[in-house]
Amino acid sequence: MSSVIVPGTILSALVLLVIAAASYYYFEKLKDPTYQPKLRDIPAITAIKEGVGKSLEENKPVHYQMGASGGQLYSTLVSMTLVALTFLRYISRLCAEMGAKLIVHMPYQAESIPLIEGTTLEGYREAGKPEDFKRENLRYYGRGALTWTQGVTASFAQEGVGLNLAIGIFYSDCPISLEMAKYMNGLNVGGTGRWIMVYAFAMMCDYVFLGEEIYAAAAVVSQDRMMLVGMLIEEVGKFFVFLLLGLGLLLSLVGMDVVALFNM
Amino acid sequence: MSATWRTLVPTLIVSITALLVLAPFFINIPALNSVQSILNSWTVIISAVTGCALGLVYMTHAIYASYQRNKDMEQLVMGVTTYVFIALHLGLALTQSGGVNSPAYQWWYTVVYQNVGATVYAFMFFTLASSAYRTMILNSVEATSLAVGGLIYTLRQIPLFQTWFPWMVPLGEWILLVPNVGGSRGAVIAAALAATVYGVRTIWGKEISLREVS
Amino acid sequence: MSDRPAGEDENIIVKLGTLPPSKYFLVHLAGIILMFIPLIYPLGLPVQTSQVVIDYYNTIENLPEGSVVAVSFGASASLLDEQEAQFLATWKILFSNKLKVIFYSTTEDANIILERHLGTKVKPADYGYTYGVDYALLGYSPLGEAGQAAFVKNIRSVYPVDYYGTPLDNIPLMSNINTESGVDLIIFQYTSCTDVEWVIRQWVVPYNKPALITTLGCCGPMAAPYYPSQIRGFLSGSGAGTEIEVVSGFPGPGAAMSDSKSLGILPWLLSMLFANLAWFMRRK
Amino acid sequence: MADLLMGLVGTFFIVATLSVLWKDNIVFRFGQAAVMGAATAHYMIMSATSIQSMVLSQMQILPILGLILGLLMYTRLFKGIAWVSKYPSSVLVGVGIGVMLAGTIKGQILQQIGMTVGDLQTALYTTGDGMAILNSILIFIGVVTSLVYFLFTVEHKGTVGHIAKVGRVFLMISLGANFAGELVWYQTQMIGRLMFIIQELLVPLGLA
Repeated sequence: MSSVIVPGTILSALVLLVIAAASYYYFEKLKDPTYQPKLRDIPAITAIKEGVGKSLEENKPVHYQMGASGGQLYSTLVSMTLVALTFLRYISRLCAEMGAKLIVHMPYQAESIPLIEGTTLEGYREAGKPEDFKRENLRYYGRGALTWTQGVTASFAQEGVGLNLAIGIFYSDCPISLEMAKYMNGLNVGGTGRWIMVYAFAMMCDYVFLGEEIYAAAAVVSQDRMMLVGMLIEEVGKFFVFLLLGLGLLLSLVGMDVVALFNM
Repeated sequence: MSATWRTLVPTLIVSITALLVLAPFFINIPALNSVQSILNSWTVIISAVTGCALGLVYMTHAIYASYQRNKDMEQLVMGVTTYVFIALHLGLALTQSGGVNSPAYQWWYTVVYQNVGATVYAFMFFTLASSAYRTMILNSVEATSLAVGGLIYTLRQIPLFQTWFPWMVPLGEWILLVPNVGGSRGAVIAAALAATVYGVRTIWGKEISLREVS
Repeated sequence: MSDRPAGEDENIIVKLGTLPPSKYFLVHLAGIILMFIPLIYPLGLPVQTSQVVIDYYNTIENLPEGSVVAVSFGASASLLDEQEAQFLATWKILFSNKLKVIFYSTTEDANIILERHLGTKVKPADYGYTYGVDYALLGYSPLGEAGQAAFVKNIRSVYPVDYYGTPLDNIPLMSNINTESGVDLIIFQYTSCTDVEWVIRQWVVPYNKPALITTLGCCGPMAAPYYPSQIRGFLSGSGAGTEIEVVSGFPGPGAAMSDSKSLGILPWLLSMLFANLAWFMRRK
Repeated sequence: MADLLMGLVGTFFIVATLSVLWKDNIVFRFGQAAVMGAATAHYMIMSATSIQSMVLSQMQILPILGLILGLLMYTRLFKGIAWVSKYPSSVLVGVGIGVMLAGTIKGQILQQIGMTVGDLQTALYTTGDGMAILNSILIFIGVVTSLVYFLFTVEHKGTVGHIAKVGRVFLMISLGANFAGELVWYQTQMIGRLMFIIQELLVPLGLA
């Protein structure tokens, strides 16, 4: 038995089990059509609509970027790519409904292009205007964060910025595009789950999603109950973490090797 | 039928693939390890195949549309420049002995790509500086925390201030190793939980971001 | 935010603290000039060293002569300015301590940089090193975290031959080494901040292998939570590069940058001071 | 001569990139177009090289299946069959989800908790140093309060609001430290470019 189970994975399996059990509980609860999960307010969400309106008033395009390297589909950051796609669907639907021009700056991972195009088109379809979708507004700048940064900056400078919505996986290249959007008097709204880069959003955005808030915001903008209960499942996970922290503290005070315990 | 092939099958592919890749983390069965390694190699191959030309197609669309919108000489020159540099690099890689390792290819790659790459990062010094000038104002508890953390750790890294204020070094290290660790650990745990929930939901086939992608 | 431009009737401090972007360009220009001057006329300002850098140095120094060190080299050409001092000083310390070194590159650029630098700036032959006996270059393989996991279990699965195409079995240094057990210290040199988790998950947690890391300045905060229990010491950014040059006594490019950094930051710091003063004055 | 040419062309691209600090201009646009071409070509070449070494040089069934999946990505370009590209995309996402779940739970949740309480334990029982104890208590408070900030089902009012506010302070200090790390790094990059201009252009021209 011990040779089949990989050592040091028991506690991980337990966490996964807790999340899976909470998921099952809430998915079952969703069968009741009157059940409506609620989340606290996230001010940046309302700013997105405001930004599209501003773009229309100023006759400037809405820009959407998910990061130069935001098309990671087979890495540990894939969940952020999925969040970015949820926002892409939302912003393309919103732009189609309100009649604003949307420019999508695609990440350099070419393998993510089909999903991006499909998601954008889906947004236009949901708004009932698939004919408004134009492939030329999906911009690709070649491999590497640097060409991407230059391409986005050039697009901002040449086409103007009404709203710049930046959600996804961002690395050290993002300050330039965020600052350039600001320089062009665009409304900056954005966030990333990569903590190391959140500072750039906190400093340069008019409205920011701090770290994990992008996941919650994605649930809200999707208007999908399944996504919203996802946040409730996550809260269960957080309370489990509080429990582990408390338990760990107690055990450490009585002298148990807690580091080894959490490597179990 | 159509919904099955367009929706159900891709959802199943995601779930099964994810479980096959995840399983060897918990269970030690050689066959599972082999399957995992095949799937891993497929991801590299798929991304390489798309990297060969798909991006170029989309780039061409945007360049052509841009020229159609604004048929002036400058647009034409810029469009042509991109293709000249594509042709130059492809030509060197195909004709020079050693391909991308040939001195001619390396020369161009270094001169164009490395220089611009390094300069773009250099450029960011100015963007961050102007942004901090606008936002690092001590007008609230949060903004003050950001500004104090930022300024102390900046000064800690600058030799002149290390000399003038030697206490800046231990203070900067303290900022890095205590409040920074406390805050960033909380943020990392929270984001990891969110990612885990996304993962579980995707395996369950309930993830909306992949649903009905046209 | 003090982004409302100063009016005609406002004082000079408010005006300097609320410069519009078009005028803030002058602060950038002053910064460039002040960075440029010390590169021509160095000032030679002293440098303070921190414990984390001293720990990094001591970890290598305390290894017995002949110990094997693996260097996972994931540098990027466009980020070399930030890390070159760290790389050069580290390699000099390794060679001067007569340690056996296995270099393996994990990014496309890394191998080009490694070969160029070992051929010009830190020549192993100057330390009496022989290729294949005292050090080896395994070449480039696109190792992600999964690749690192493969490396620790079976080096030959990811690097069957060295950079020059020689099978590892024919290289004296490598003939008896194929897993992490043959390595006494791992030095992980990388540019993507989250990669620190790779060395923790693949080398430290399962094998308790002593680990050091060198990375960009911005990645220091991400590496800090793992020091000192899991990472014995780390160098983040060119500042730490200068410090390791001082600690080790091997001067390099970090020293030249040090003065330039000190002067170049001053216009920005001054502008920050004015921005805050302007805000307080307006509030009054 | 080749070195001087490298200095000249390299400096041109450095200046072209930086020139947007002044405003958008034709030199900047030219530089951008050139780099886009260089980067696209390099990506295409490296991708083709990977296919050559992983598929074409072996011609085995499994890599060929991977190649076919990759080619299916191109169906995106054709209206009627665009949905077929979901198949290879699904393989990529599936692998990503598996890899993510495997790495995240242990490394980013459990070990982070372990280190938070472990540091406190070490400070209390091994080091015994007052400062170390205080620091590890501060880290513990930082972790708990910042996690409270990320609670979305509870309104940030009353006690929870106060705790979340403390958490936000910890988060902001952390963001400040991240900012500082990046700022000085970018400054180093700028100095590096100035050094390039001095060494590759001004020195060969006898100007420095």
